[in-house]
Amino acid sequence: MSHPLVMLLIPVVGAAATAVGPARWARWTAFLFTLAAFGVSVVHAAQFPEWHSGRFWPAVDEGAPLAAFGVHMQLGCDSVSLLLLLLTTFMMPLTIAGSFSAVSEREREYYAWFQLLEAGILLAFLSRDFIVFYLGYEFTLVPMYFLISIWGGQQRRTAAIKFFIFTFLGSIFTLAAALYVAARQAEATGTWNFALASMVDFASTQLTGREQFWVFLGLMAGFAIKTPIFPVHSWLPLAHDQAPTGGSVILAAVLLKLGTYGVYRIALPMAPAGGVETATFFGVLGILAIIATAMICWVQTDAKKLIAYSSVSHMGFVIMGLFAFNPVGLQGSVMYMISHGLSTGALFLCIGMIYERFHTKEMDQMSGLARHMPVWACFMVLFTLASLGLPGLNGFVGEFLCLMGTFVAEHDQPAGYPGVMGPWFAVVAAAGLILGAMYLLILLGKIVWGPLKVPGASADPHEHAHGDQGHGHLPRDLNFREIAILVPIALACLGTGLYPRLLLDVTEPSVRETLADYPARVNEFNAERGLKNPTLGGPVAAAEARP
Amino acid sequence: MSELAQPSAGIVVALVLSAVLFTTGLVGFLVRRNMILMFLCTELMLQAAALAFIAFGKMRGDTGGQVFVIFILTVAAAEAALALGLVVLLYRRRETLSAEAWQELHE
Amino acid sequence: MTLPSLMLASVLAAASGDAAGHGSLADAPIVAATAAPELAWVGWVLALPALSAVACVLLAMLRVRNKLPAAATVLALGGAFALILKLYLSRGPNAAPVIVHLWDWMNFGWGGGDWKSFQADVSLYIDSLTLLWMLFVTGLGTLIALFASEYMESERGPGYARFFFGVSIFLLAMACLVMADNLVLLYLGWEGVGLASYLLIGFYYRKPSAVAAAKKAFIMNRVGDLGLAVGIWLIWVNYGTVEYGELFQKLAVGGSDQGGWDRSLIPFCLMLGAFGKSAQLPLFTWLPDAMEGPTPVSALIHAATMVTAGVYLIARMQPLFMLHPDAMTTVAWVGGITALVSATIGMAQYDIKRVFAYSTVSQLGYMFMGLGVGTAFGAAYHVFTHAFFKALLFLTAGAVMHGFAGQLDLRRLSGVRKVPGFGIVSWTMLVGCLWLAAFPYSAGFFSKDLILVQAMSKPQFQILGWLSLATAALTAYYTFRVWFRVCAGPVSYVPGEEAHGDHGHDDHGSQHHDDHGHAFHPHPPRLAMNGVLLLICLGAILAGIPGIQALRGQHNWVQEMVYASTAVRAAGVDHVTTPVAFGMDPHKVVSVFGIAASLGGIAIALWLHLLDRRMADRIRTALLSNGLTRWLPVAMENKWYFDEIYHALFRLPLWVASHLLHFFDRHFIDGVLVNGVGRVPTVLGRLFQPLYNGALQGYATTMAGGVILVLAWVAWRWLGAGGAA
Amino acid sequence: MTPWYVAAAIAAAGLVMVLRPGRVALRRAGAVIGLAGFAMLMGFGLRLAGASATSASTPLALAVATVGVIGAVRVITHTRPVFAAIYFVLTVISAATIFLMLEAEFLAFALVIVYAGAILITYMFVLMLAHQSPEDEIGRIGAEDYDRVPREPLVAVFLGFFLLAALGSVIERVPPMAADSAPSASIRTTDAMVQAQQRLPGMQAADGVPADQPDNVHVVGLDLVARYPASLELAGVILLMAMFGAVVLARRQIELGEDERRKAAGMGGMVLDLPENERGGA
Repeated sequence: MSHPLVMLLIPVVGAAATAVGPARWARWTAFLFTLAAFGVSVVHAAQFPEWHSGRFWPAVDEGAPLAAFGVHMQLGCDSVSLLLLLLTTFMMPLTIAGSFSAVSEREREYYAWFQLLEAGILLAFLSRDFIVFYLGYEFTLVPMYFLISIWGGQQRRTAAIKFFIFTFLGSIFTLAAALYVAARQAEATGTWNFALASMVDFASTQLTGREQFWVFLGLMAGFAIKTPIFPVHSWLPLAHDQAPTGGSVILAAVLLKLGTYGVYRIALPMAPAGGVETATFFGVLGILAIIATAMICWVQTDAKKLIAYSSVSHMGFVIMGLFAFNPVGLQGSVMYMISHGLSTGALFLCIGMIYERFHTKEMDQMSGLARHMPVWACFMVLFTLASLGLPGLNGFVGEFLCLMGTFVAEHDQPAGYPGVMGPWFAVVAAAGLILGAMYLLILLGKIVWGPLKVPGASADPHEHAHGDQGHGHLPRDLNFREIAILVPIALACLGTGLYPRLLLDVTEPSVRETLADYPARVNEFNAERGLKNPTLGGPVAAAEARP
Repeated sequence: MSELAQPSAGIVVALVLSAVLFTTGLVGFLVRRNMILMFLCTELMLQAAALAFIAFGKMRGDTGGQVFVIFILTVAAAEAALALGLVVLLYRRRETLSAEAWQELHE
Repeated sequence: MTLPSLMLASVLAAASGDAAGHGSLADAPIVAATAAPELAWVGWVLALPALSAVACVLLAMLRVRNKLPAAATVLALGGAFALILKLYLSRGPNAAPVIVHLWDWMNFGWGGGDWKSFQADVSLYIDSLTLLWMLFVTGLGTLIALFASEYMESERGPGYARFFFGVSIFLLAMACLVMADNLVLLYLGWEGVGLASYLLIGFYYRKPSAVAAAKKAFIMNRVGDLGLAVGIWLIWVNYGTVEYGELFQKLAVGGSDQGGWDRSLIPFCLMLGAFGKSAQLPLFTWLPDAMEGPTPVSALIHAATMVTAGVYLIARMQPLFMLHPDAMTTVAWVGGITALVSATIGMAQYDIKRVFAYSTVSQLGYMFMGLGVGTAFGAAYHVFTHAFFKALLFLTAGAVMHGFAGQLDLRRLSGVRKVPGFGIVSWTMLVGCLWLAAFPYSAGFFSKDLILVQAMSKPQFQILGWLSLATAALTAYYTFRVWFRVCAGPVSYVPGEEAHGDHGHDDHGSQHHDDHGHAFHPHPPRLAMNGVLLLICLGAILAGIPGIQALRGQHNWVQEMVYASTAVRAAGVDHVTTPVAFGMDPHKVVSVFGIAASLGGIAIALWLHLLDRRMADRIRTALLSNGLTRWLPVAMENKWYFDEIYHALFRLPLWVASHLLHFFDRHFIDGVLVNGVGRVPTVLGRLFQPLYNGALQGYATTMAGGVILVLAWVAWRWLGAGGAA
Repeated sequence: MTPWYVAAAIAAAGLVMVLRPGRVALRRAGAVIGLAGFAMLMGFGLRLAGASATSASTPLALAVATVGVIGAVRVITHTRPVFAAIYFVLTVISAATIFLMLEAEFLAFALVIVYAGAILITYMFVLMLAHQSPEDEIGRIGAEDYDRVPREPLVAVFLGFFLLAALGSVIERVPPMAADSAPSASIRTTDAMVQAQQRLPGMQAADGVPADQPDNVHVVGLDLVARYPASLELAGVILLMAMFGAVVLARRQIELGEDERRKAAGMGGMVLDLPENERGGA
């Protein structure tokens, strides 16, 4: 229990220190603590021995579980959760640094909540037990609620309440589904056990198809809202729009990933029969998300809302990849989760920098900022391109693999992983590539390019709160701090885009674990529909059989 | 001890009285507007509960009922002390004992 | 000297995937690509433009206002050209293909065997086709960058660095595209050149039209890219690999027939990509708009190199185009029709660069037609010659524009030839025009001839051949319409507005303003521009040599390079070079027709635009006044209303649907469903609100009611049995 | 089962009529009807117990119960709080009498002492504290509007009717269960008695002579300390907390009182938020 607990405790201690310490030190305390958490997580990653095995580390000590009522307070991660965890700890200090000039009221609380948020996210990613995961998963709502409702925009209260209630409502179903599984397990084995491994083992083998169907839907109810999938997304644009920049960044970069991570880690392995049965449904929802939200993005006038909706569209790709049930798609989804965290987080930071200067996010009020703030424009263009999936940058790998996974997810495809979706799903979803280019280039065309138009000074002098806090007015273009925030993200974007192998290699074993049950289940399901993979497990043999 | 199988008349009287007293207390709590009398009505209900405890204890030949009544007395005393203190505080604020003067719970 | 029928048979045989078709390729076995780690230095071809791009960024950050970015870029591109030349010289045209692995990219597997891994690395596939393309891409890239170093000097500062950053990125992406050893890396290059094109078209980003054109180019290309992506997925499903080497091997033995979509769809998907990038129908409207970019960009990206990527893709993937019998036919017809349609539009344009842009579309159509009718050599050769003469034409147009303050309207320029300092520009432009008009025995004539011959000699393509001849006549006409209007005739010119074109967007642009406020003096090009023009002109002249050799039936290096490429060998076509048409040597027949078309076009242009310039207007007026023919000039001047049709068919419905969806999302999903559900508790609360008036007893009443209900339920549920007994 | 409802309904109707303020005739009629309802309830209950169960003390018990009910009804209907409180004492005393009849002597007296002696006195004090006006005499305290007019009597009585009916149905289902659990109950009782005999001083059997039956006080005391010691401690803690609470509240009262005293002393003029005209007048 060395590193995981330390990793978890650093933000908690940091939050306490930030809350107790003097207000003018709050930001640096928070920054240093989150940086320390990043450092520890990097050390953890360096020591992590299971990169290529798909196993968890540290291994569960069955002899002396720190357990009560079947809840195991044991922490550990596998390669996928470690990657998401690294994403979290990487984005956190940058986000906090990005809030230095944006937040001037109640600083101690702000930074303390931020670190508690980090602790909650880390707990969810580090958990190996459903209840612990759920604790972390739900706990994140609390800091986020306060971040939105205290430091948010005009409609912050509505946004915060909607965010809280909406996501909370969904996760109640998730909890209920998991409790059902645990109860059935307790019925069968006589002991309560919430360890994910045992729940997955039990549920995927012992529950009937009908039960798995409902368990899957129940689990997805929470995860779908968190992700969010198309018709249950409406909390997101409002929350993003109203949240302070830092909140938006973490919301987009990490919190949404909790939903897809839940699908990946819990829903898919726990109820494979349910997953297979609902794959078409979620595939259609994914397509709807990609296309409909992209079209909605197209008519947005608020830059931040546009990016918020684009998140929904992008998460559609992740959903498609997850429900492809083959390594290509799942690898793509994991890649996409990480790259979306980087590029969308960075876009929110960029828009936040604009907002700090002009106090508006309306695209009609500004234009041609490339001339006014060229450095900012460079970053904005870079991250927009990353977001629209330009090859060589991070977004492409995930997007391409997600869609390719969907494309090859057919009953008789030769990769040994039959699926239920197939080419039509992929081709329709791929229209999102065009629409994505459309709305993102419109965003660029409106605010970065065009004749120069700088929004006038803020109408409300009270909003000039950062002016009286001793760090003066921001320069016209980005200052050193802001550049220093964006450069690491840009490098990460380039790095993941040009050498994704690093990530692809390590996620592959974990992906195969998640998919362990699927080929057989999918084949069964397809057989019921009259479709069968003639050569499951042996496409090579089929090729050899040819003269 | 077979006579325990049938409740004696005294027990029945106590039980019916308890039911009626409790109902009366409840009705009183709902209809009285004077905060002090509302508390008095809760005492009435506690009284009824005590009666029922005694009656059932007698019926089952168990002294636990009586012991419980002692606790009821304790709670009633504590409640009287605190609640009345609060009532006086409230009275000082509004110069009235009417419960309707206090509607802050209204959304 | 085989009969055309035999060739046709081999095409059809290959198309149907018949083993017999492959059997006939015994004389040209598919040479397996071998890894060549010793050639790792070729990686510098990618690294040099990348480095110059980084250098440009650094120079912009240092706020350098001199020509260092140009120097860095020209050096890097020249270095890349030198490396490619060295590679070519060291290998010769007939060497077996090699693969140079640089680093792993999208590469992962989930078990052994085919279909259990996905490999798309950053590695280079070097065969003769690659080298042919890279030679003219890097060579022209270097020259045009040199040209731009002078052309763009008014932008010195961040804009200058940005321009050369774009050029470097373009070369990097183009090198990836051409040298990729797998389709995904090709896709990277494919989108990368799109990005460079986006950045450079939108170079004058304060002009809304430039921004719109850049956006349009990127999005229309994305439509094509979608086709390419689907093609890649289909290839992987069917063959389990996206690497050329392995793919060609597997094609020979046939792939898996698994997967819901037939593999015969592959060529059509790839075709869509090629049409998008190479501006063919129906995705051609972005290219004329792309002329909003600086002229060197138009020359390099939108004439010489990037737009030929589609031709490269089809030439490279030729074996796959045999998977469906109609694939190549479709390519031929699309190419032919695009050539004709854009030539008609080009005839009626007044902006010099637009005329040349439509002529580019038209010439690209020729190339596709060449591929479609079965002469990869002809197509590649046309790409090669076209790269030179079209770059030359754009650069001369740019020089004119540079000199006359952005004036591009051919009605407002005349006799530039006689303006001092514009001699070289005018005469090199004449060379370009002659070459484009396929003047007899020019390089353009040879390459066009090869394509026409192939088309004419196949019965099913003869109509297409005649159409192309008509197109050739139109081409000659509109080309010389430009030259006779602009360079010949009496000297008269109107300087362009500063806002138009390339000038005066930066602060120091205002310095020019006073210079040509009243007495306008044209700025003749200086050393770098003239030198580059002469060099490219020389290249264009020399580009005719292989044509002469081909005409004489000799082997020439372009032909060798094309035939030696794995792709063409695997496709099993193009071994028959001397077909027969009309029972005669088709070269002779077609030459006669071709020369007639070319000279006829030039003659009409000479008459209408030099000798009697009023006549053109009279003809136009006559056409307009006649109700029957009125539509013709109007439609041609309005580009056959393609933009409007697309707007009405796609953009407008999408726009309306988007607004509806937005409304639906806000008011139905969020408003009715979410907030409605959210309001249910409130509404229920309203129902019982009398109970919750804030009075203590109100709550007490409710609580009592609840308690009583529970009690009653308990009494009935658990005590019921006892009571009944 | 139905008679319970009928009786409860009659009693409820009577209560509603009693709760009508001001209409004396109606209230009297209501009292009669209510008592009749109560009598029906009692009668039905006794019939449930069986004739054999009635003993000589039954009429006395009935009488006491009637007095208690009358007292309770007066508590909730009397317009003067002080009288309501005094009627409550009546109810307490009648309950204590019933306790005595059920052989719970200790609690009967404890009830009278604690309730009538302590709690009720507190109530009276508070009532008087709340009505400080010099013109109020003890007996005239209250009679304010909010004491005269009951609040939503119909709803309350309706609920009460249901409660009574539910309670009644519980009561009528009690006997068989008591019969079932009787043996264990008797064992426990015996157990306690045996323990009492062994442990309590002066109870030990001497030389085979059976000792006296331990009386109620003994048994309750033993139960309290032997069977429920933790609960006893808890009760102590509750009382302690209540004391703390009372002290805290009292302190508040004093502060508030000081405020008021200052105001009463005419220092309110120091407060600057007086209306403009008043300040001008001063």
